[in-house]
Amino acid sequence: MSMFLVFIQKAISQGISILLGANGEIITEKSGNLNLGIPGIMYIGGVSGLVGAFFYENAVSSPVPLVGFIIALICSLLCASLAALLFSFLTITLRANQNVVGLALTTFGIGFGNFFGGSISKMAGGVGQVSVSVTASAFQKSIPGLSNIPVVGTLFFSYGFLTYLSIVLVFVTAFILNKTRLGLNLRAVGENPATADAAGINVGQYKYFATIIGGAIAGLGGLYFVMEYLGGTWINNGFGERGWLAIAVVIFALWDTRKACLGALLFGALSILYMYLPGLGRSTQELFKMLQYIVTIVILVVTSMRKNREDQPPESLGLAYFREDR
Amino acid sequence: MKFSGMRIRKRSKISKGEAVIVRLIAIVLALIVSGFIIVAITKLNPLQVYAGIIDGAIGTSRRVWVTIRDIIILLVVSVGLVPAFKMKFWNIGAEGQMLMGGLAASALMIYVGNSIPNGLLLLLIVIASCVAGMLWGIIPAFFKAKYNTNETLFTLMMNYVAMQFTTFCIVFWEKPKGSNTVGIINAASGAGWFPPFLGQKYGLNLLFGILVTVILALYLKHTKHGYELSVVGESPDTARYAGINVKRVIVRTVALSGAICGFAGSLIVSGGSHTISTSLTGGRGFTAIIVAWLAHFNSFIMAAVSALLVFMEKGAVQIASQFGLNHNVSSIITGIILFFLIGSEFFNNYEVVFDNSEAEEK
Amino acid sequence: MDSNNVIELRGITKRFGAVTANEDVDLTVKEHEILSILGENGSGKTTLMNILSGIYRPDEGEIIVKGTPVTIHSPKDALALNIGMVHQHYTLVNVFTAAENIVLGLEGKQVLDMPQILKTIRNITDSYGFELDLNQKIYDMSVSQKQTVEIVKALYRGADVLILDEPTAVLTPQETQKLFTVLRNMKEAGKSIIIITHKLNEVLTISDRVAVLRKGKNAGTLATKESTVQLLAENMVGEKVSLDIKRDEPTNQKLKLKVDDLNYITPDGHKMLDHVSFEANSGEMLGVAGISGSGMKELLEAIAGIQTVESGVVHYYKDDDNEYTLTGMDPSQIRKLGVALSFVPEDRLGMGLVGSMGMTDNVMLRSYQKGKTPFVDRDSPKERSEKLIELLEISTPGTETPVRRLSGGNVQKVLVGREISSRPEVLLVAYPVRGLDIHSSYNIYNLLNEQKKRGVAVICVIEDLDVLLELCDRIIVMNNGRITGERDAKETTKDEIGMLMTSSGEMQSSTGKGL
Amino acid sequence: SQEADTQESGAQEASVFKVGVIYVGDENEGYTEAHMKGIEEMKSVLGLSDSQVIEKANIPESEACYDAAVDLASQGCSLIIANSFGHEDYMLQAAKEYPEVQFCHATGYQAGLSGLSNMHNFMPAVYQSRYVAGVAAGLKLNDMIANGTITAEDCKMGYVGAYPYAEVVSGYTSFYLGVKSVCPTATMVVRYTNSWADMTLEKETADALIAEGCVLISQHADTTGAPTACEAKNIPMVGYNVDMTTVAPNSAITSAALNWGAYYAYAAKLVKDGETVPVDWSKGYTDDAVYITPINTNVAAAGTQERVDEVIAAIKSGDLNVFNTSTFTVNGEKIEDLIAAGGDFEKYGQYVSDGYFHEQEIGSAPAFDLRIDGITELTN
Ligand SMILES: Nc1ncnc2c1ncn2[C@@H]1O[C@H](COP(=O)(O)OP(=O)(O)OP(=O)(O)O)[C@@H](O)[C@H]1O
Ligand SMILES: Nc1ncnc2c1ncn2[C@@H]1O[C@H](COP(=O)(O)OP(=O)(O)OP(=O)(O)O)[C@@H](O)[C@H]1O
Ligand SMILES: [Mg+2]
Ligand SMILES: [Mg+2]
Repeated sequence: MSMFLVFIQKAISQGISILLGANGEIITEKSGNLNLGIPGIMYIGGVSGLVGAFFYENAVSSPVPLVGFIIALICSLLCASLAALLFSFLTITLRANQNVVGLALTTFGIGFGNFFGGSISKMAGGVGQVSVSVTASAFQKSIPGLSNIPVVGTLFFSYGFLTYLSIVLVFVTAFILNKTRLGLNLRAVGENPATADAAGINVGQYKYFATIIGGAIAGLGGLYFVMEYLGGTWINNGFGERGWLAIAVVIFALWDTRKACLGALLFGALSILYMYLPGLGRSTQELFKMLQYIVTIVILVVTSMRKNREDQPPESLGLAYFREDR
Repeated sequence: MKFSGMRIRKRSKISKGEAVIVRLIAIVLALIVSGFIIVAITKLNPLQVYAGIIDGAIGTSRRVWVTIRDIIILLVVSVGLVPAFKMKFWNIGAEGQMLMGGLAASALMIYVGNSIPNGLLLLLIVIASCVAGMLWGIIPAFFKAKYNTNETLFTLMMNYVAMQFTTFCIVFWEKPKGSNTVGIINAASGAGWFPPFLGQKYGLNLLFGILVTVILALYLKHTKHGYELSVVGESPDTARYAGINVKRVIVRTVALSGAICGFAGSLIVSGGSHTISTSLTGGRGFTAIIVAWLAHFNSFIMAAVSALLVFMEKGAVQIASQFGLNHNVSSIITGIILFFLIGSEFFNNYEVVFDNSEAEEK
Repeated sequence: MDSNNVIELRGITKRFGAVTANEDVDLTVKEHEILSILGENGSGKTTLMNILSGIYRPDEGEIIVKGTPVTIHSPKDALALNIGMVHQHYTLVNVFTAAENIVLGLEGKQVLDMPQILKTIRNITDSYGFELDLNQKIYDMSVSQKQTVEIVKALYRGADVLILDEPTAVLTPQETQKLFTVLRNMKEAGKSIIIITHKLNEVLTISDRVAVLRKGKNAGTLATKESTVQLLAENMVGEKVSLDIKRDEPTNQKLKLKVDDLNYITPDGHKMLDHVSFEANSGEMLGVAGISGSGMKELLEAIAGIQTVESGVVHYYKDDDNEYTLTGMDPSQIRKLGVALSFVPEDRLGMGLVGSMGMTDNVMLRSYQKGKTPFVDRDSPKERSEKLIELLEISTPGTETPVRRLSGGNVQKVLVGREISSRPEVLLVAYPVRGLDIHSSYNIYNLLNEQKKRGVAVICVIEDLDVLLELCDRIIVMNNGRITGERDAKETTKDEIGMLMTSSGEMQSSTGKGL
Repeated sequence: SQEADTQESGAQEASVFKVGVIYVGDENEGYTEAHMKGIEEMKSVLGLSDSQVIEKANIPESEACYDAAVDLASQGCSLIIANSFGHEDYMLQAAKEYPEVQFCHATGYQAGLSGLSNMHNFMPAVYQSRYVAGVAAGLKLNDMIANGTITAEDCKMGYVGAYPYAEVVSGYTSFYLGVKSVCPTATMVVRYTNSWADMTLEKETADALIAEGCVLISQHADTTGAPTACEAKNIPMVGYNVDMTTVAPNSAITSAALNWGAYYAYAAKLVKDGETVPVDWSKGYTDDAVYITPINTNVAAAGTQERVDEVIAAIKSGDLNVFNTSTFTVNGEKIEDLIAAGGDFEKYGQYVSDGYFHEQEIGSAPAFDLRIDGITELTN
């Protein structure tokens, strides 16, 4: 039982980065922007929070967790937003191909993360030493009292702030997208920008707005990984494929943040399942690690076979909009 | 308010010369910006840094050939992506297709390497790596053709499946057991290695690279297949109307795309590393996507962009070593150059006009 | 200045690169009026209206709304000035409901109060007599329902000036009548309406004044009362035009095509072809009438080998009297049989042509497989394109210019030209003049008639019943996937055909089958 | 600068002694970082200037290593070092091509077999410091038993290993023997990550081990993943390569570490003076080639430092052999008996004499890959 509890807990902590990334990408894609730079942005979001906290903790003699927390949060949001702004500028204003910009941004973002993560390591005196433990402790702080309840506490209340924020964001995003004018307009921009434009919606502004907000949220996924998951250290390429999995979850979830929640949990669970299954050899383990990818593929095929009209991506996803184009 | 009179409009035409100039300006700007960044980080003289880059990429004849070898691989993968992209099939599975190709080459080298003549072995390697890459392309293509399954994600996932499959195989091939390293395959006999060509170790790589590029350009421009796949890419309905078997064309084209990427895998294994590991691709499958799109699928521009990117990468590795920089500087510089190149496309398609007549009101 | 001028355009000029779409155009719109705008394809009608609705910005000129000079930067600005436009290509979000589309982009309480919104919309639909299910998704709607949504959308935004760009191009006659009723109601309510159309009789029926554009310039404004079809056409083109369709008697008729009991049900269960049988003869123009969505499209596509059917057979009789069965074959297999069957589909750029390719590549679309080598031959298609340009007076910068860039009329000429140039024995044509100006339309009619004279069996679907009666020799009528009647075009009337188009009864044959 | 000049010429200038280094990773990864420190030590011992050492980081185990090696050789390096196991084949390739250049490869085993006089292997006898770290861990376990936190029976440790081959097996066995020397009831389970440096995997693996009931964790993989997991769960742990106390101030006891500088300074001096470099080199405490990081008194049991010092002294003096055959059994039998019985175990005959397994003495690479009783591999 306790083994199973740990498994679920670990699956959740594997899933949160993916969920935040997926949430950000859903918001972005709803505006018609396919941001393949999300994996890079997540690196940027993670490393910048780390750098911010690092300089803070090194500058003062007795750092306050809450202050480090706020600084990390702001740095992460800011830098991820800037990266998304770059994407927006190139794709919206300069109308560059979104796939190309996205892939370039991912290359850049991973390099950026590793570069600054590495440099900070060096400044901190070597590997494993970039420990912003004070700030990280604020990120890892679970709900006092509640987390001590057996089973329920472990399962639901043993996580840090960003975990809960990611869940809140899921529902806030769903509400805004489906129940408000803002959401309606945004979805219209992604479906048919010419229509939105004709309806008096400032298409460019919405695209910028959604892409930047989306980037910022995805950046938090990186921050989660660095702070809550790793406890305030950096390792090159440590974030791995999570950014791509986040994009996979978007399609898996059919652009619905609530389904993304399940998707992220599933991906998180599948990524570590093999460790919790007894008796797997080294080679079979490698096959087991394929599971999350195979499952994605199967789900992809099954949804495409169903061909539901409502399950489609935003109609103008990936296309630049220029009013005078026809 | 000052900008209320500024707007963007589509350019009617741009000459080839102007387009080249726009791109050159972009590259120069990119170099200046990355120069600033490097100087900010290292306080070094930027000219010295650029000299280091040039030295690293083409400083000795050996470096030139290593650079060429890597350009060819990037070029072949980019070329391989073109048929799929022209058909609007978003193949981001080149990584996996290359890996499968490399895996097939390695398997042949390991299992039959020393029991058949090298010429035959090389032929088998080329065929098998193409087939392996092809298979990796056909799977998503089949579902795309049959159910219109999203190929972007499918091919991406296939990359990871290929990666796990490679790790799986390595468990059986590693030397010594448990070390996860296969080491140089057939180090003694050199079976399955590309022999020197015209006295050059990588001569054959160059020849294959040029051949693939030229043949593919001809295929796309002048064959019925090439025509069919562009019709399918533009409008599947029109293709059906013309009597083109859309499904067949999708599968066939992606098979070709995968085969070339698979072939690139054998270029790496037989023509370079003579080993297999999951880091074989080095992200080239993704970089190639950028190369292909930036070049608008034009072979010459693809070669030029590949050359630029590999050149910068080799150069950056050199300056990292020379000046004790963090080696990730190379990704940052590459990123900056790409951003400028991508951004410069805008000025090839649009122009900014200022109409001051309207500046007064509103 | 006239005090009841709602809108005045003065000296509007708009250029796209080298093209001048509007040049020094003046236009006034009054309260309580319906103004038609008329002009050949590419004469700048849409562009002018796009300027008024904020899609484009003029390069020169002045816009005066209710006496005040204004600058319209965006559709939002236009709406603020109570100008609304229904574009030719609808601007609706397919996955939204009607109501969602209608409130799109408006200010108001951030959280949508749907019940309240629905109530407000119903007020509008009720007062002008629209029929609309507000909770229906756009993708489930017919063209006319979508148009209704567009109009309600403009009204909901408080449009006093409503611009409609070719609103009737895709409507059935009945739907057009309904639309006109609503427009008249609106005019009564004090609104101004600008309507762009190529159908001159509609201009005469609905409008108060007609403004004519010619090659981007004003060619004068007429009061409708004082104009005739002939006068309008001449004004538009700038020279005398003949508006007669020459119909020759069919000669040397032979059975070419026999359609036998075709059945087809769509994946979502609609019977699109329901026991369809008929025959077509060489040297004869067979018209197919029907409300859009009655199965004509599917019928032609089934014959052409694009649509697979559940059951039924299509027989084809070659000149040598050999019989072939076309069912179950795709277009290239049909071609390989040596069957000369050409098809001009409804959706020109979506199915008939590749918009991004030039004429050469489009001309070879149906013939590129010729030859044994794996290589394509582009030389002869290029020659053929050049010939077509000359023969059909296609206006294009060159054979390599993407056909998407051409005007609708020229696009259609490319398509029809290609199909005719393969010297067909059977020619299937769907909505050949949709969206074309009158000049281009007559060009197309003449092309079809020439084919008939050549001995081709022409089968054409045309929505304009006047044209259908004038052009065809024999007419079959479809409704709900069935053939509801077959008439001799010279003997039947518009009313009779119209009745058959909506009748549900069994085939009411008056003349008997075939010849 | 002059350095750029000489590099551009690409020619070898005999007067300038140059060392080239090929790293598999960079300073962000503990293993390579330890090597970088060793190179710094070499520089300061020999008084080499920055321009005399050319370092290439992040060189994968592929032809890139060969490219790097020949590039270094053509830049005039007379000693070329590579630090990753998988680099070996490529070093051999380059060594054949440049017989006048000395190639030294860490952790490899092929120098002796290759017959090349300019190819060398080296590896500090890290099993010694692992044993010592094991003693510290064992004392911690005893402490926990005494406190009642755990019982002597469920004294199960977890070990996060990279790959199941001799280097790792030798490492965890020596650690375990160290633990057992003070806490005889201890058992250990090993899980492999199949990766040298994957922080997430190491963390998840440690977590899985903790979930299985392991009360102390150690590692032979290169990141701080395991200590991070242990810190969160408050589980004592023994690290590898670097001091883990910044990451796990309340969990890390100590880390077993290697001092590569000992070899680098030694080998560079030999090459510089034109003397022969030994084919294999493996030294431990005697040459200060291995050590444990400072004992973290927050976590370690009282008296650990003293005990550890005694053990180190015993190792140095040769009184204590880590792989003393009387301290372990394989399948319930003594290794000497198994060897005598022949079969699969016969090959170990060359290593076993005088009552202990002569680890890293015949070749410099670890050779001990026996799976001894008391340790369970959860993956193989
Ligand atoms: N977006 C555009 N880009 C470039 N040129 C354009 C654009 N829109 C229109 N034009 C040019 O402006 C001219 C007028 O086009 P417009 O669409 O206004 O004609 P129209 O009168 O509406 O024609 P039709 O009757 O076919 O609808 C065209 O000849 C074309 O060359
Ligand atoms: N994107 C474009 N760029 C340049 N010119 C264009 C573009 N789109 C259209 N045109 C020009 O616009 C003119 C009119 O085109 P338009 O599409 O309005 O014709 P149309 O008759 O309205 O077509 P349809 O019948 O399909 O509505 C053409 O002469 C063409 O040159
Ligand atoms: Mg128009
Ligand atoms: Mg039109």
